[in-house]
Order: sequence, then C-alpha cells, then structure tokens
Amino acid sequence: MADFEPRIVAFVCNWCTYAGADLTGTSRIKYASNVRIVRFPCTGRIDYMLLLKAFDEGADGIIVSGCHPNDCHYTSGNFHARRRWIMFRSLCDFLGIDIRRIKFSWVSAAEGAKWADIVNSTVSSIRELGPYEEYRKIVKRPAKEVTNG
Amino acid sequence: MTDNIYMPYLMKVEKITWEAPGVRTFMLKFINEEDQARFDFKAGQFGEYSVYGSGECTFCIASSPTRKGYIECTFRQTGKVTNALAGCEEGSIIGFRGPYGNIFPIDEWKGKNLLFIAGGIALPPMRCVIWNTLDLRDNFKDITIIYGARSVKDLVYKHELDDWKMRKDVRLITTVDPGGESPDWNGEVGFVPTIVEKVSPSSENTVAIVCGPPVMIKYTFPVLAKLGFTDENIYTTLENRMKCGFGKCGRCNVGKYYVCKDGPVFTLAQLKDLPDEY
Amino acid sequence: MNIEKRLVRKGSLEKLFNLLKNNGNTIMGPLERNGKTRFASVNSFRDIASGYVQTTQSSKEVAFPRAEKILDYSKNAAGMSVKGIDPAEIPQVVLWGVRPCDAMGIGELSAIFNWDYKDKIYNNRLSRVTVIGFSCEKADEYCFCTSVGGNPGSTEGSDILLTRMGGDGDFLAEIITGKGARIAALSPELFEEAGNPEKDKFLASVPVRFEREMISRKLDKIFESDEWVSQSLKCLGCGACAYVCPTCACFDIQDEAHGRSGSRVRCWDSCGFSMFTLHTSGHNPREVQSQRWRQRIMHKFSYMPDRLSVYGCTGCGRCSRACPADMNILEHLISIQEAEV
Amino acid sequence: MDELRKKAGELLEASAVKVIIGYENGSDGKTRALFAEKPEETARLVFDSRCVMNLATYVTKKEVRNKGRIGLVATLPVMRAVIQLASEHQVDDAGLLVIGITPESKMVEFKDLAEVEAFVHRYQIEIDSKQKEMLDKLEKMTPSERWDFWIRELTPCFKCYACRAACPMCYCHRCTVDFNQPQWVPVPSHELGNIEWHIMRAIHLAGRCVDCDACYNACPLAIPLNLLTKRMLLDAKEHLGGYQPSIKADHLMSTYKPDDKDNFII
Repeated sequence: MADFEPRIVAFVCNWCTYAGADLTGTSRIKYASNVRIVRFPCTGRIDYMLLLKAFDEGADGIIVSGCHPNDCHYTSGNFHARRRWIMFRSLCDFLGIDIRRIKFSWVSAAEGAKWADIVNSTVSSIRELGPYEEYRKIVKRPAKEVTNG
Repeated sequence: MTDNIYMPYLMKVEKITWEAPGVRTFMLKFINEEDQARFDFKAGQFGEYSVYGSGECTFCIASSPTRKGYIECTFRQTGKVTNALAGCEEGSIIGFRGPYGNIFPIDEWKGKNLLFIAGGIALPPMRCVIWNTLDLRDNFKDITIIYGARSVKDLVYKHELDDWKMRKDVRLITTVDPGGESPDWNGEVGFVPTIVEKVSPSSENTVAIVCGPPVMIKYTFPVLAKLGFTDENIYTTLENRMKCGFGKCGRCNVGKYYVCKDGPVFTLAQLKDLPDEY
Repeated sequence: MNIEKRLVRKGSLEKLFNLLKNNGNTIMGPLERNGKTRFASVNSFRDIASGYVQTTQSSKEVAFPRAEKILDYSKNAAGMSVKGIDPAEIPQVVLWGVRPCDAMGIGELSAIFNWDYKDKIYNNRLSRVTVIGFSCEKADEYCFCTSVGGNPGSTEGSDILLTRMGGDGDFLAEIITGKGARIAALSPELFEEAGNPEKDKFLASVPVRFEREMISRKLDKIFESDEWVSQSLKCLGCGACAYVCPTCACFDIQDEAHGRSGSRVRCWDSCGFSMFTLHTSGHNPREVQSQRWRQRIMHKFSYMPDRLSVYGCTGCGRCSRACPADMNILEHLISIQEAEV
Repeated sequence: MDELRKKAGELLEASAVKVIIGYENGSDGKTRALFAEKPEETARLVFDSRCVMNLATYVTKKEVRNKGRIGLVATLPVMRAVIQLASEHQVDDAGLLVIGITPESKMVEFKDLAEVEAFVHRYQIEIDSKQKEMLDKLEKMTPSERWDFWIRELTPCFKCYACRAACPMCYCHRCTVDFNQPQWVPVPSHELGNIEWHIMRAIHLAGRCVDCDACYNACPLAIPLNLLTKRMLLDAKEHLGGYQPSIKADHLMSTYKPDDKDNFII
C-alpha cells in the first residue's frame, strides 16, 4: 500500500471553504496534493448524487465542506445541507458504503490551517483504508455476460 | 467487424455549417476507405449517429446519394446526443451506422412534376431527395419547393435556398410564420398550409412530398386534397423514436409496421392505414 | 430427427448435472431467493429450486441478457478505437429446468431477432445454449399454454425434455435434437431403455381457455374500443410484465462512459413505460397507459402473427403472477375474445 | 363490508363522486383495485386483511383523474399517503373524497381531507416488529457484510420500476432516472445502476414515505427494498424529530432547525 496515492474529491462552497482553501495557499501552508476541489455556490447545491458519481469515477475519499452554521452566504443553505447529510450518510452506512471515506466539515474563509488539517488527515486515513475496491468492483464489472450470475 | 451491425463506421467531422440557431450541418467522411467504397444509400434513408459515451440518435442522411465521398446530416441541438454532437469540432470522430429504412421512389416519379413542402427542421430529410432529383433534373418535369420556418433566422440551408432561387429549373417559395419576418425579408409571410393554398400548385401528374412538424402536416394534407392530390401521390416521412434502426428494439412500432423498416417514407394512403400512434 | 425415448433414473439426474458441469458448460438453472425463482448460474445440483409451477423470471436472459455489452470504445491520442464483442467470450450454456412454455418462447424470441436482419449477437448466444426442459406435472390458474399452441409436455424448443413419471419417479427423457443427442452420448449409461411409457398421464392438465386466432381477428376490430381503458385503469405502468416475459424483446441502447473509455450496452426496455416512445420534442405517440397496454396485447396477438407468423405469448402466465396490480392477461384475453364489436 | 358497499353506491348515485376506487377479489385469492363507476358495480367491493395495495397511487394517474372526482377506499397507510399528497398539492377536496377504514376494519366517513388528517394524526407511524428485527440484524453487521448483503439482494433487480409505480409518493411525470441530461443513474440494471437507483429512490422518499410497503409488495422479485425507506424513517425520528404527513406543515427535508444535531461534521 506504500505507493497508493488516494484520490480525494472535495465538494466545497464558494464563500467559506473555497476561500479558506485559498487562504491555505496564500498562507503558504503545505498540504497533501491528493485533493481535487470542486467549487459550488453553496453546500445546499451539493447533491448527494455527486458524491456517488465521485466514487463511480474512481475517488477513494470525499470531502464535503462549507460555511459554519449561521454563516451561510444565503442564510440557510448549509442548514438544509446538514439535514440531507444526516440522512444520506446514514443511508450509505446502512447500505454498507464505507462512510469513513466521506468527511463532512465546516471550514470558514479564515480557517486556512483547518483546511490543511482536514485534507491531511483525510488523506492519511484514506491511505490507511486503501483504494475503494469494493465500490470500484461494481463500477468496473463488465456488463458483457448475463448479469444475473 | 461487419457482422456486428451495432458497430458504427468511424466518421470524421470534415466540416461544420451553422444553419440556424442550434442547428448545424456536419459533413462526414469515412475514416476507413474500404467502408467508404462499400457504402451506398438512397434518398430517404436514415442512420444512427453516435458520440461515444453519450449514445446514438437517429436522423436522415441529408446529402444526396449522387454526391459521393461523404454524407451530411443536419440536426437541432435538443437532447443528450445532439448536445454531445454539438460539442464536436471539425476533425472530431463520431460513429455512424446505416443506411436504414426505405426510400423515396424517385424512379417512379420520372416524368412527373414534383412538389416539395417542408417546414422548419424538416427540410433536411427532404434536401436529400431534392438534390437527388435536381442532379437528375432531366428525368422530372416542374420542380416546386415550398419551404417555411418560424422566422427568417430559423430557415436552414440559407445558401442553398439562394442557389435554388437563382435556378431557372426550380420554383422556390419561402415563407415565415407571421411575426417571424425580418425588415429585408422578401419571401412570403404565412403558415405553410396557407401558402400552399395561395400558390395552388396543380396536382396534374404531380407528386407531393411533405415533411414538417405534425401540426403543419395535419393542416397541409387537406389543402393538398382540395388541390386534387390523391393519397397515393402524397409522400411524407415519420420520425418515431428509434434505437436499433433495423426492426428489433420495438420502439418505432406503429400498428404492424416498423417505421425503421417499412418507413420512414410513407404515402398518405399508407398512413391512413396506420393507427394514430406516430 | 426422430425423438428418441430413454429412461433417466431419478438418482442419475445429479450425475448428469455434474457431467455437464465438468464438461465446461455453464449451467443456468432456477435458483430461489426470497421465494422467487430466476435462472442463474448454478454451482451445485443441490441448489436448484424445485416444486415451482413456473419460475418468476423467464430463461430468455440466456440469449438476451438484460444488459449486454455490444461494443467497447476508448479515445486516445491517435483517435478512437472501437472493439466489438468477441464471440469466443460467450460461454457454452446448458439451460436446466426450463418449462415447455419457456422453451417454446425461445422460438418466438428468435422470430423477433431474426426477421429481416438476423441479429448476430443474439444468435451467437443462442447457438451456445442447450435446453434441458422439464415437463409440467402441475399448473396453476395463471397457466394457459394450451390456448396458445403449447402444452405441458411440449417438446418444442427443448433439446432434451424430461418428464417425471409419477410423484417421485424416474424420468422419461425425450432426446429431440442433435444437441440433445450429443448430451446423451456423453454418458450413454445414464440413458436407459425406456420402452414406451404413456407420457400424457404424467402431465398437468391445462384447460383451453380461448382461441388465439379468434383473438387475433378480434383485435383488428377493437383498436378504438373503450375496453383498453377499462382493462388498464389499474395498470401502474411498470415493466414487470415485460421483464418476466419469455418473448418480450424491446430494448434500449445506452452508452456508459468512464473517463475516456466506456461501452455501449443493449438493455431491456418495455413498451409499458411512458418514456418508451417519447420524442425529444415532448410529443408522445402513446401518451397514456391504455395505449401502451393495447400495444402490448396488439403486438403479441396481432402484429407478431401478422408480421412474423408467430404469436408473442406462450401462456406461461408470468406477467399475471408478477403484476403488482393483478392485471391478469388470461382474463383480459378472454374478455377481448368476448368483446362486442 | 355491506356498509362500505352501501356508502359507495350512495356516493355514485348522488354523483358526489364519479368513480370509487376500492378493492375487489382478484386472481389466486388476491385482491386488486376496483374502479366502480356505476352504483351496481360497488357490489364487487371487498375489504379484508388481503387488501394491502396502496390505492392512493391511482389518484395522481391521469386516466383515473379524467373520470372526475374520486371516492377512495382508504386504510390508514392510504390515508397517510393521501395527506402527504395533499400537502404536496397533488390532491384536494374537490378531486377526492376519502372513505376511511380504521385499523379495526371499521368504515369511517370524512367530510374533507382536514378530517382525514386529524384521524391520521391519532396514530404514529410504527415499524412492525419483524421488520425492526431485520433492521437490527443488519445494523449489527459490519459495513462490508452489509454491502455484500445489499449487492446480493439488489443484483436480481431488473429495474422494472414496479416499486416506483406502486408508490403513491412517486408521482413525478418524469422521474430523475428518466432524465438523461445529466444521466444520474445508469440505465442498465447492473449492480451500479441498481444500487444508485435504490439510493436515489430512498432519498427522494426521506421525510415523505408513509411506510405502507407498497414498494416491497409490488416487487416481482421480493427484494426487501422497503428496509431502505424504513431506515430513513428511523433516522428521521432519531435525528430530526420524526414526521407525520400534514397538509400544512413544512416538509421534513425542505426545512431545518438551526440546532439540528449531528455527530460527524468536523
């Protein structure tokens, strides 16, 4: 597993976490380069299907992050998002999807250091978990045979 | 891999022409020269065009079989695949399989007058047969084309319309829906059925070929009947949803017919024999 | 060829199974889960379900899988590479435990895939299938094979047909085709002299409920009838009937992309779905469920006989058993036969 | 039962409704939906423990609605579904009259949907003990075991969408899986397509499911897909305070509380 580099997709809101990640860079804080950031207007826009699509396309881990409660640029987007996360995460767990691979966080525009911590800790925990083979297996399984085998 | 009918020919997008808002014409050339040499089609036939990763969609071959070495298709950007096609550039590679379906019986039309009536994006299926007959011009008597669109900008093949206008051996009448005219528009203004009535072409020794949106077709048929056209002398094409193109997938089944095998070209007489499920 | 009759001892069945298995065949047989049976690859003879009147799913998947790859593509610097399926990858399959109505269904399915263009992918699969049918010892109220040209002991479509002679008895083996003969030749000692047992007395009794030619003639006249609406009001518009049907062949073609490569997949579809005929423009030739229900019946009992000279129904009754709204096709066919025009 | 037939007959006679949707005897000892448009047809109405189909699924169907005002024979789960539909503006008093059947199998008349709502609110949505046992059993498994369980259960699914068709809450003219721009869920019924479809279905029913088991009863392959919605139901209860279908209340998933509790956001 030593040469395994986790692929992490981060779904973040534009106003807090994206700005926070920007600050991480401008503050010259070094952090793992395994993360691909996808910027959204608000966590309220981060559809749960996008998270599944990230796994479909080969992500080993996912970070979802936005403004702290009461800090949403649109007042309540993150509150709505939180409800959905609660339900979605529990459903994933119930299906046996490895929820250790999905990290949810609040990172404000001022928390450049926290962002670096989250990415680093996510990368190291995913590194320990290894590639998400279980999910990849159902994606890659060819549809060529009678599929009811 | 010729024995896998689902396997498309690889085609290169040679040239893209913008016809109208959202409407493009692709000139396609075979990547493999042997495919090119073997390929043959007739006016009225269609094919399945595919963007790998997005899927396939069905439209007619819009170029004439008399023009060798390439095929053309014209499509409006609406669904998943046409949007993906719209993302192609000159040089892109797409898939094509075909030709499928029946043909316009132009051999039977020899010595007759031809009346083409088209609306909007339905000119492309007709363009194929128009050019085919124009390229064999001596075989036919008068050729009249009545073409209408919602507005001036929605008219497709604008350059060819100009060509046809200049030709002495073709009578072209273009029209736009009321309100769709531009200040310098010098064609007709009015819905296609109205204009057909106004132009009042003779039905004597004439076949009419009508393609257009359902509502246009619906109102044009009675006008033609009034002008004395018999159901056997009116042709149209059906545009049912299709997947396979060769009579298996069941999607274009209308009554006992499969539009992909028994069509897309139907006479009005045949159409009247079909349940109203198209 | 003439049908050859042999006797297979009940104890020999497992030997025959193992023999076929060890001969490199994939054996597809009925497996049970949650009280429902479907054909899937069987590893051990003991796993095979028994006691069913008819399996929940038909065996059509063996030649017409619900999702099958028709090509692979990948985009690369040089352009595009597209690869078709390699017939060598298709396994040799023995279809075990098929009822005569399903075996007959193979012929009807083949008629669809072979009228006009002969579908190579389908035929490639089918040519690698050997069908070991089992006659029906029992039937239920949904069964109507005898009304559509079949019967509980029909040999049509099977390569070998086994008929159990009495409750726990041995089997009469009818060796029907060359494929069947090749199986019998693998182990001649398992196929003993049978004499001439009276097969019919071991078969289920399935009364004839209607005459399909009459349905077909009636359908020509009742296209516009209100009957379709009243029959289909309770239809929910799902695809259960089509997906369990041994002869329904409608399909969709879908691309599945992962990055720069992917595949094109042929997968089941159903005329019962509202999306089936929907145009991109929003126009839908069959807009409401009654039209789609009519299409299902017309296709099987009017269009197919007209076009392909076969009917699209084997009387297996699966669609009625599977229907969540209890649309009973037999009842509806009888009421069509009796409809006034 | 006689009372039910009589009432239904009177409603049709008086043209208070144009069609009565109830149950009649069907094939093989089952019951099925009856659409009675003439008073004499109400003699075919039956009601007993076999009547488990959720008839509320029909009230949003175009061809049924075209008949005119509907009289719906409704057990408790059906009434819940009706109230949820009313809160989503799919049915109203002008289009629907409910003829209730209490959990004790007594007929109960309602003047309007508000009365139905009041009746519905007398009962909590409870997951039955056998299903609860199954949920607990799954809960105790490791995630990997659960994954294997679901892959095994969902593999047979051929996506006939009977679960969707039978669900009164799945009334969308065009379901998300039927859209292809973007194509969220793969169309073929392979493992990925199946699991994503069932996740999507469950999530879309979060806070709306009335736990009637129509999806499970409809499944021709008896896949225990109702366990997913049951899990959502328990989650709603545990984390978000639970819900009752209510005509005017905010929906669980379209509202929030600033102090919603979670234990996983860092």
